[in-house]
Amino acid sequence: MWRARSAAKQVWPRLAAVLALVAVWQLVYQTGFFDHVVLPSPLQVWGSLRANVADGSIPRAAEASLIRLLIGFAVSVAAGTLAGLAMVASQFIERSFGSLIIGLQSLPSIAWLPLAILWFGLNETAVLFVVVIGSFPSVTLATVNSLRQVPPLLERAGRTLGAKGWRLYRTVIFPAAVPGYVGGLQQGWAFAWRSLMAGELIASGALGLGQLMNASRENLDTPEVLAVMVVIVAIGMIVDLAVFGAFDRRIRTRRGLAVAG
Amino acid sequence: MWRARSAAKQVWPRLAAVLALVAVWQLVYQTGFFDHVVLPSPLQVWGSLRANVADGSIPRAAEASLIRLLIGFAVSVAAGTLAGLAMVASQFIERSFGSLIIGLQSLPSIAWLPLAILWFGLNETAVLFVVVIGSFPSVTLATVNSLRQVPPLLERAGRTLGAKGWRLYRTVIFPAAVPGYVGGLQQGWAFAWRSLMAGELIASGALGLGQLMNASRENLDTPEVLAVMVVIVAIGMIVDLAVFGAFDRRIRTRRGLAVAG
Amino acid sequence: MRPAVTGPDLRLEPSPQAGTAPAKVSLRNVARTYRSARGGKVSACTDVTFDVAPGEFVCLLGPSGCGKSTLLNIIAGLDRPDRGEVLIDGRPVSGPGPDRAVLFQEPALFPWMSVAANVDFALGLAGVPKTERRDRRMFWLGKVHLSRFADAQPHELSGGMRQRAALARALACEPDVLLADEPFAALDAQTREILQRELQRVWVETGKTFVFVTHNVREAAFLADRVLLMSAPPGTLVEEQRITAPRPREFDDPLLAKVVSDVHRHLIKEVEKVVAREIGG
Amino acid sequence: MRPAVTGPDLRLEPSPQAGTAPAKVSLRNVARTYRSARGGKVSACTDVTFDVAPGEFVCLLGPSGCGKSTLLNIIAGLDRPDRGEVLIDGRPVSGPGPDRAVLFQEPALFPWMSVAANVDFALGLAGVPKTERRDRRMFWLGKVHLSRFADAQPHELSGGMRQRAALARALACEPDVLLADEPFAALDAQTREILQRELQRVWVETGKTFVFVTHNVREAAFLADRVLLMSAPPGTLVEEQRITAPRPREFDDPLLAKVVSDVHRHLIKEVEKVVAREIGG
Amino acid sequence: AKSAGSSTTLRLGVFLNLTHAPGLVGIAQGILAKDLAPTKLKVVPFNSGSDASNAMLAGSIDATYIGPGPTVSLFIKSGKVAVVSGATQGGASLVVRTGAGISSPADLKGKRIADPGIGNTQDVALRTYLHRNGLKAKDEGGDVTVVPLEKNSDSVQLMQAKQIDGAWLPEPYPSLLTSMNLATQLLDERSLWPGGQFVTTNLLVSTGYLSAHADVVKKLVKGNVDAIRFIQQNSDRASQIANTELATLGGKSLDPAVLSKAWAEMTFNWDPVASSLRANAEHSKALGYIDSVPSNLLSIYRLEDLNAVLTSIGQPAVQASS
Ligand SMILES: Nc1ncnc2c1ncn2[C@@H]1O[C@H](COP(=O)(O)OP(=O)(O)OP(=O)(O)O)[C@@H](O)[C@H]1O
Ligand SMILES: Nc1ncnc2c1ncn2[C@@H]1O[C@H](COP(=O)(O)OP(=O)(O)OP(=O)(O)O)[C@@H](O)[C@H]1O
Ligand SMILES: [Mg+2]
Ligand SMILES: [Mg+2]
Repeated sequence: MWRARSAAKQVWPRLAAVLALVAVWQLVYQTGFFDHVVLPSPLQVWGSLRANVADGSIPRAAEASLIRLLIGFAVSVAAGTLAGLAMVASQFIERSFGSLIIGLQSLPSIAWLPLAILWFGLNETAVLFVVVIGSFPSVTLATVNSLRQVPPLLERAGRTLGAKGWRLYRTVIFPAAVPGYVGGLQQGWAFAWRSLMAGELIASGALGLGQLMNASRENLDTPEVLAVMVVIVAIGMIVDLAVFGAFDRRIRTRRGLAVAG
Repeated sequence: MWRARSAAKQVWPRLAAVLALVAVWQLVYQTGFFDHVVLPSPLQVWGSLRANVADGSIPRAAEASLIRLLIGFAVSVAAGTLAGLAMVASQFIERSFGSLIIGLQSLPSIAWLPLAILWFGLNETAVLFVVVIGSFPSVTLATVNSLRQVPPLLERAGRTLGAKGWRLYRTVIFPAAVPGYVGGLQQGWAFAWRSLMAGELIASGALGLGQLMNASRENLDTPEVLAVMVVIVAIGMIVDLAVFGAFDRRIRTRRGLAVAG
Repeated sequence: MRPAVTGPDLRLEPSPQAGTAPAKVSLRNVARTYRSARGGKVSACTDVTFDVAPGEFVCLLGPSGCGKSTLLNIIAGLDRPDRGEVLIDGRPVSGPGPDRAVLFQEPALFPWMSVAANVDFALGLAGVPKTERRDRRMFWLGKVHLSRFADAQPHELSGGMRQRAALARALACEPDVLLADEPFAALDAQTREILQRELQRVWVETGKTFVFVTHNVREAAFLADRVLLMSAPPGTLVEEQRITAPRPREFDDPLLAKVVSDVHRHLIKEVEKVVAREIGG
Repeated sequence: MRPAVTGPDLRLEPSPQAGTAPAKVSLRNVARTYRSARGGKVSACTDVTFDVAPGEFVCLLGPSGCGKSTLLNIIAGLDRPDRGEVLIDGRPVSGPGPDRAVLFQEPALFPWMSVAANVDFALGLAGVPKTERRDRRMFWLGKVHLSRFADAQPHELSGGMRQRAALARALACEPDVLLADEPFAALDAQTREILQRELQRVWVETGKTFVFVTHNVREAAFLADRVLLMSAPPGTLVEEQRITAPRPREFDDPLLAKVVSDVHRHLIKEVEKVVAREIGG
Repeated sequence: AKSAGSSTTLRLGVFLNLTHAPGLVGIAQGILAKDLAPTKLKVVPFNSGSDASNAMLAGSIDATYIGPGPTVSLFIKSGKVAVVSGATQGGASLVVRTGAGISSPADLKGKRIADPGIGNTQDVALRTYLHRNGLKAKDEGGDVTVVPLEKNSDSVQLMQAKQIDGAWLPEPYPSLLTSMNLATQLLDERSLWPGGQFVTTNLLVSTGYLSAHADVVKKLVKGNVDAIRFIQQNSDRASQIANTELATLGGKSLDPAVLSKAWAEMTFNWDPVASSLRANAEHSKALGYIDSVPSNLLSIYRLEDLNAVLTSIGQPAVQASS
């Protein structure tokens, strides 16, 4: 009962925001100020969404993209977290490769496409490479930042209790950093999404939302472009609500930190 | 004296990392495993870099991109910070629009290109729009996360001293959040860069590094593509070292937090 | 303004001033229950009723965990009672305000400001004009022996020095009501004594209202007009002790010795309840 | 293991045991200077030399800011002296270790673990087998009257409860050396007395070495074999007082009263120096 | 925002690619500016057909050089565009990797052939060609793998890495591939079309602009014809000029060898070869890329101005029908 009510409390403001957005969109559409080919009505987009869901193209694309995303993101989290730990553990690594990794972060995904093709060819691995290279620097940075926020007192307490090296990180510093880390992962997740959309263009044969959006765009099928955008935003919101948000709320409640969302 | 020595300490590990990377690259090049058209030698890239710097094309493009980046990022920081504050201040905003903003974050920049063209035409404003829409959600998220990390005790102390509303945020909560916030801005900066690279493709007349890279790529001038990548990474590293890094170190030293980098 | 001193007195009813002059701080059947992360409930304090007259110095004593900090937070307006109400000057508390300064159990200095800036910031919020701030700040930092550390950052101070800095910040604002949660706990006996005397002097000179949580019975006896003793958790008032010794007081005042031993006896009883519960459960 | 009790004794030299049995903890001309954020330098303590024999209970007293926490951190291996050296069992300290438990001035509980998990975690690091941990934990949480809060998260505890939880965590590990920084400061007089007795009992039964910072002279007299008194900052040792009263001791032991007043007198002198400096500068 | 444009400035889109040479040369030589005077010319370079289409619909350009694919899309989606002239013909071919053992259409079986993307003009051509030779793409149930490219230039790396065996691409990529000795030409697309004619680049205007500023469009058409005539008369020089203009507008110049090769693959002519547009649309429909060929497709052509200009210089008129 309590769970259901709290879930409703979480969901309805989100619905309200979406409805407000749709209402504004409909109004703008009705002014006729923008050509209806480039700014279709919410209803047209809804129609395109339904059609694309019905014929299975959006579900198939979404599934393919999500699988890539999950694999790529998992690799990024593993690699980024390790890199972040290494950077915090050693000032030399931080200053040398750490800085390089941060420099890499500014490179757009398209810059990696040629290299990905070169190294892996036109296949899934190349797409995953683009996702990983696009999101692991962000995870690294998030890891470093969250580890640095750890109150020195907790680290000292852990060390005097006899934790050191890897164990100190695993049992004390890392858990202490978790609230900031989860927030940082959200950024990494966004980077992964965006890189995926670029990566899926490598082999546009690769079924996926990025490819679908690109094809619709070339085809000037704006309702379909927007339908794909809606799907991406919806997935983003659901993941935020059900994964990051839920996790974040749990951690914060347990530790007596400010809770919201 | 002390400053100079400390600057050297900051710089040389970075140089070491760069040199190590170049060495590996040269080795891979010499194996001849990849065709030299697709993987040129560091020397070729250096040559291309020098040529493009000498004829002014890289400096001009870098200048144009940096100006866009600074303007776009400034707008993003302002908008994102305000949005973040609003989300922390009101649970309703957090749950409604906040969640929407986070959903928007997963959208790739190319999804915004048609809308940008529609609203602003093929011009600078459209490019800036893409930069802002691509990076402000990240700033928002960073703001929210850093504000939530503020120890409740400091907020309570501020309130009992008589700070409330906007003043409480400005004088207490926000300064307390600054270390986490600066880390988050780094992510926003990376998002801004990447969006800019996509945005500059809107109007290929728009001089800039993104456009230069695209043109070089189309023309299969791999050394030039890599030269542009080198410039982007270098700018990223310099900004990290001189702006975020320096600021971060200053804050941390003042507050007695872990210092590194 | 000073409450009439009447002699040792033991009562659980609101003190008589409440009827004549309106009470400065007034708690009516205040109760607060926390919901714990595991889902259970913890009653921190229950049915607490007392008045503090304007200019009165009240010390709150009780075993650890009996809800003293909780009550202070409620008076400060940082927390709301589940039941009952808190009135300041007869008006319900709606939130914190600069009329009630709070000294927290941990020194809550702002780490991004120097000690001096911490004090200046508070003075600014209290509406003290810029030109006056420097003098006020120097005066109070001197009182807590931190003049030489005015420019230091909080993390560069020792535990006791931080507490003293927080004390200077609170006193410099000259609030109507000072709510203090064991402000001297981290201090050595001698520094503590010096600051206790200082606090007594401030109180006598300014006629402010003090609600002071302490664990030190001698401290309470030295400072207070009235000592309120709380029961084992969930805390409620079990004892009220009026102290009539004239001021300025001295620590070896024989009148105080009697109060100290009385309060001690009661406190033992309460702590024994906690122990009994531990052994029983 | 217990050092020979010889009678009141005042010396600044290392205690004689240092020559016979090797000292457990040994500080030689230790000095520590902090570089402040503004660029200046603050000397926290200077030229501190003392030995702690195995199984000895040493209390460290001194005015606020004289470097007590700094010294404790150095012995713990969390900080390095600028000059001088620290030996444990004759070997230089290279870092912190589970042989030396530390009770910090603020209770350093891990906020993501329940009270019980905090203790269990420490027991695990100390190598206590899983099967034993529950009993050990329940035993020690009982001693500090927190059995009913074993499953609570640290933020759900009051200030004093947190300190007690940290104490239980440290004692449960039965370290060779316990370094404690005012562990009882946040406790009410009665709970404090109970825990002091408990600590005395633990010490007598286990023969561990204790270095104990406190501001409470009576507490020091009650617990210590030896009281070390530090000067006004920058701190250095100025007084050493051996306490020979037999154990278990009682608070009203007349032998202790003499020690208390002696130490008090010295402490006043040191604090007065601080005050004089404030007024002078 | 929507606008009918102004008669003082014409905003003209051009793609930074050699196939848009009439535009590039017209701009570089000042021919367009001269013919348009007193109306000013504002050049808007773009990177992809869909960007130009969006800009057209959003009213931020009035006219543009553009390929047949986006031309048809724009017409089907909005109907508010008109082709007022052709510009370029030819310039697409199928090249196969040296050493891939492809010497006839039948050899394409089981091979991997790249094209610029699903539904693109060359994609339609490739698939239609496969059908004609009794083959099918894998996604249609056959056994030729069609590899859509993210960027046409990626074909070079892919061919180098032997990831593709052939590519059906517009210039300059076929020339680039052959001049690098990576590939040889298997088929010049011109050979598939009657008279070797198929359209590669059209000059498109928005109907809104056309009805509001018919006079300006007329001058634009004349400028286009003049530019094409300049190219026809000074082929070599024109190729250099177009190549230089690519760089001026923010693109990249081509290697001279590639330039001359690619240039020879194209024909510059004002005839928009309406028949090829129609055939292309029919092929798209056959492949299921569009639902139907609009019956009024040929109404996209508004060639009155072009024919008037042609008449005035004594050239034969062109027709939209047939
Ligand atoms: N991180 C630091 N940076 C600069 N100065 C410091 C730092 N930590 C401590 N100090 C200075 O060192 C001196 C001793 O500090 P320490 O914490 O050891 O004192 P203490 O004896 O424990 O005092 P207290 O009884 O108040 O806890 C103080 O003057 C303090 O200002
Ligand atoms: N946030 C919280 N969530 C759950 N329980 C809490 C919370 N804060 C306090 N409590 C509980 O309320 C009771 C009273 O706490 P409070 O801090 O008021 O005690 P106190 O009298 O100040 O004790 P101390 O002298 O140890 O500081 C304790 O039992 C504590 O466990
Ligand atoms: Mg408390
Ligand atoms: Mg200390």
